[in-house]
Amino acid sequence: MKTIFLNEKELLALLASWCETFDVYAPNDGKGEDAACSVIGWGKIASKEEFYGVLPDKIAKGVHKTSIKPFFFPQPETLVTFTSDNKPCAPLANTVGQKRLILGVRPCDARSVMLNAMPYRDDPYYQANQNKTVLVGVGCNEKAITCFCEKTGGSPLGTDGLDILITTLGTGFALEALTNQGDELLGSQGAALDEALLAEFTKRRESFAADAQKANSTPSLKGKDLMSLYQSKIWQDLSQSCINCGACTFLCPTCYCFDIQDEAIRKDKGSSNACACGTGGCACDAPSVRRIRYWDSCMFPLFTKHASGHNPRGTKEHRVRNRFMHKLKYFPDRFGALSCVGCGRCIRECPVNIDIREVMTTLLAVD
Amino acid sequence: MTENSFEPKIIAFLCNWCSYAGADLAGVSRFQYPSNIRIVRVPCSGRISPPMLFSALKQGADGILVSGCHPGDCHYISGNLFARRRFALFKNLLEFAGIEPGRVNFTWVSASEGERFADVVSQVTEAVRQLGPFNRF
Amino acid sequence: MNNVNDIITQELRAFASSLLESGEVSAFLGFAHGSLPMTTRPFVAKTPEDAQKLVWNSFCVLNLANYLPALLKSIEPPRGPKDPPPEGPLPKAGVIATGCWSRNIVVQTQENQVDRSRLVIAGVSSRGMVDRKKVLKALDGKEITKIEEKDHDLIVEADGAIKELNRWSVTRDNCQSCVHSSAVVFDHWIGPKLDDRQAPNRFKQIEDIEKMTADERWAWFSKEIETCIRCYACRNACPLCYCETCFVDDSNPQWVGKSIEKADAAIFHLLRAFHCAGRCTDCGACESACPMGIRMRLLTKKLEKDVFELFGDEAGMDASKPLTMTTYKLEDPQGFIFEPKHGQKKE
Amino acid sequence: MSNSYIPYSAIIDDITVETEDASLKTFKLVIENEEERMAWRHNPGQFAMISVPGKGESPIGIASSPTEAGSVLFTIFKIGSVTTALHEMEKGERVGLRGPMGNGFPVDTAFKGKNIVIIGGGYAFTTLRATIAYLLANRQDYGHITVIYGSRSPGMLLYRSELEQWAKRGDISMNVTVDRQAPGWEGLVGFVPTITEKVAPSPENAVAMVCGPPIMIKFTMPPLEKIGWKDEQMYFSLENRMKCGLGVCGHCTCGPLYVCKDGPVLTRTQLKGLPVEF
Repeated sequence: MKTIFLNEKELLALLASWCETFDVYAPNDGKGEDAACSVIGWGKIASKEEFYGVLPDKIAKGVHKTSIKPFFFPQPETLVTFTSDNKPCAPLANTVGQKRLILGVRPCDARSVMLNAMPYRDDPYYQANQNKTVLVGVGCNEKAITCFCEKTGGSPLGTDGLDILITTLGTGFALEALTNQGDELLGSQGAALDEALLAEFTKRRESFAADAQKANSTPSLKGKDLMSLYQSKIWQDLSQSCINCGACTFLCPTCYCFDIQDEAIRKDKGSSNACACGTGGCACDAPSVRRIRYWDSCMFPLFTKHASGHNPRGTKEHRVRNRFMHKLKYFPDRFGALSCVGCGRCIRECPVNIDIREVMTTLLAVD
Repeated sequence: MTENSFEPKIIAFLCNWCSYAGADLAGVSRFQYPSNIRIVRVPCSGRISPPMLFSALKQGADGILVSGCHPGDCHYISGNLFARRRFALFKNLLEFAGIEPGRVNFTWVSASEGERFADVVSQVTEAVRQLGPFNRF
Repeated sequence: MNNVNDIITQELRAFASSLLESGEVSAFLGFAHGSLPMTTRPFVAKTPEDAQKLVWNSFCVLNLANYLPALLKSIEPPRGPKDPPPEGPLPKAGVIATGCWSRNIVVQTQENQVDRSRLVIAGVSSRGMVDRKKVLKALDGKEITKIEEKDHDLIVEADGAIKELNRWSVTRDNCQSCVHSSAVVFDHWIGPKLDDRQAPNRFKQIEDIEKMTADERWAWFSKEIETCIRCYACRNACPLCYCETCFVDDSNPQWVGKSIEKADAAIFHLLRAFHCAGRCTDCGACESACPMGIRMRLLTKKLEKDVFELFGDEAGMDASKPLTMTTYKLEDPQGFIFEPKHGQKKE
Repeated sequence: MSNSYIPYSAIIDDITVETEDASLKTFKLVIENEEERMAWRHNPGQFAMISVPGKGESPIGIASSPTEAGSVLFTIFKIGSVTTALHEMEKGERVGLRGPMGNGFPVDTAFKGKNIVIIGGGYAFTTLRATIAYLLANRQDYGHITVIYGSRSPGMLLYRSELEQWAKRGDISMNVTVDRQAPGWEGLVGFVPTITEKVAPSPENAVAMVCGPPIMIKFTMPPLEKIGWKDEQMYFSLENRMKCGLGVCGHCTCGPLYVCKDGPVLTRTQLKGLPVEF
């Protein structure tokens, strides 16, 4: 894999050239109007001014308001459609559609895509969405007060999940290819790093890696008997102020739970009249029902409620505990990494300021 | 589809005791009215809650008509009076959010007002026809 | 010199701690500091020491009444679902309340959600709470690392630069249009008591929208809700929302879809607002809780305006009066009733 | 990559009303596509997602044994929107079928050569019926088989004709009980825990499958423990709310386990390390 050096002008030209083969997305304020992909807070860009905004030295500090999760896990996503005589349409997932490239991705967000891919390993929809997406990250020069990626196993210059990472270097930018696809995209652009830049680049990488390793609480959390805290009073204290909304889970890049529901398709209302396959050529050009999946949150009482009325996680305390234990204990038990990338969105937006960093500190303090 | 050939679908929620009987009388008396309405019979206009009206709109209705007994005539004494407060606020809220004023209509039709029923339906249908298909959601 | 917030904080701590000390209440509900600038946490003090963590500042944006039904239940002696309630009076809880929160307590009393006799209300005059989003906007979205509050100014530190803001200019919309800033029911008063504010344009925001055409209003409304992620923070922050099963969770029939598509988001917001008709006190908790900055409060404010203008009611001002939607008058206005032009289509 | 979200089309081949109040019906489903039908394999104790398009999906335990090939049986309690819709359907109508899912009972491994005790209450008996049918079809592979099955009243017993047939066989000990004495009932009377205590199957070289309402399970444990049953000999089948059935959606989690994928059959030893969230 190569690392190249570009000045600002060259970088802008390279970004613009990607628009020819990809739909290029970057952080924005609203909801994308793009029919194929409407992601709150991310939109298609094409103009030079917009590219300027995603350069590593121009992009706002910290993470963007919303994560890139909906690119991989759309809200909602059609899984299957049915004809009026209950026949399912059986094409493969939405493999069709233009390849897309997302710019301005922070390393923590990119890492979340990789982490979510673990439970979604056999999910054709997630995989298809991932296969058609190229992630171009920007390294963080500065941390926001809510950032704590190192604590969770990431780093401000982390490369997990990215195809290309752009960082400021000297008077220009270093572009690091991290996958074959990234390597291809960089093509024969720019020059390799000269000796002085390479030394600076390598030194910075090493020092960041060392810092990240030191700060990482994953090993210490995994070393603790967290189940001994299951009955602890901390959950009661935390849940006392929690209002049990889903702001944390829905803004969280690593929360991946969903619900499935059937909806009638209204023939006369245009947009949702297509079959899940999107080819238009399948047996069910006239689906009458679509089965969608949409985000769900373990914070909601309904999440675990049985049809009988019994609810295994019937109280707020249960649910608050489950959210943190899932991120810091259950997920690591199963997949080896914390289900948290330290982006800090939940801390920033929680209406009652529940701070996962404090929860981690409390858990780490247990003997 | 031109404006004139558009035939709106209108869901009419009629109370069992007055308006439904009024509709019946309109039929028996052979007052003609457009066939655009689909009637849902409810025990009382007080039974109608906003979620029902949204369901109708979401599932493809172009207009809505809710009709109950005239104030003072409610079979359950005061159901329509509670409903009147609810509808006053609800209609305003819908319009505030940008739903056209003519989409959702409320009226009173008694069991003896077959003619009024036919008038209401004709005029509501015409108003909704003018508005065109409901495509807000 | 101490500023108003410090005075209130001191008095509040002293009062809460005396109540807890004497055993008159077994919990006192207030706010504690948050971990970030401009945040607070609803906090339940159970001991006099806990009470020292209580604070009062311009960032107490959630409505404490929201916690009361569950809090009162939680301090009752534990008992099984079929056991009779214990004999003698149940334990009490203390709470600090501004005008709107206290009005919500009144509404909760009217709806049998809380027992007034089990509450000790520390009344306070709200000087208006600050809208975090307005402060961020005033600083061009820069990250705020520190904020210091004076009586009339905020000293904000963002990305190294320091900026002074007029406090009132960044208070929430609902606070700026508030006319009942002091608690309407209370057992004890904390801090200086302010006269009711004569907000000159109580419903101006609403009137501005009403002036638009239907299409413009729909465009405004669609834009407003387009970023809704359906997290229900607005619903859950609301002291009026206590239903066992919310309409959004009903599955048979399902009233509202669960996705973020326009129809679903629109129906959700309109119905949520409508459920607050005649009960909402415009406390602004919904808007403050929203992580996406949606101004859903405008819908409830519209209802508040109509309730006031059509029926002359203001929620939570008088516990002895029935709630607007639970009563009627024979002479209620009915200008909205469709009156057909007579005999147009007679055969 | 195969797409596990797409159900098979299945036709309702037969419907049997099981209980006197008609709240439980057994549906015989036949997968339409012959290739898919032939490829269907399941273990006793597994479940599947049955869907009524437009209403949704529900996880239902498979009531038929793998030895009864060609169709799949589901005994379904009418309780939510999907099951209500199913109860209103008729023979010949089409439903969706996704599965089989979960692990099922280890009938071909851990259970081989063992004495088997089957304890069931209410309508949790469905997957146990699958198990009994399987065990009887491979009778020579197992030791003594004891069945304890209780329901509220005789009219609420599932699979009555089969219960009678099994009782006539000499190679299985049937203990069918009802909560209260009812006219015409000549069998056992009493709750499942009481009968368990009376019948008291020995733990020696044995395994027990316990399925039923939580309260029944709670009171069935002490009599078994008293006579020396160990945690690892006891198998439970959990029922959490499920949506995907594939170990992704998160609804059925119980600590780090996904009940749909790692369960629903778990031993008591496994359960002891888990939070009590089922």
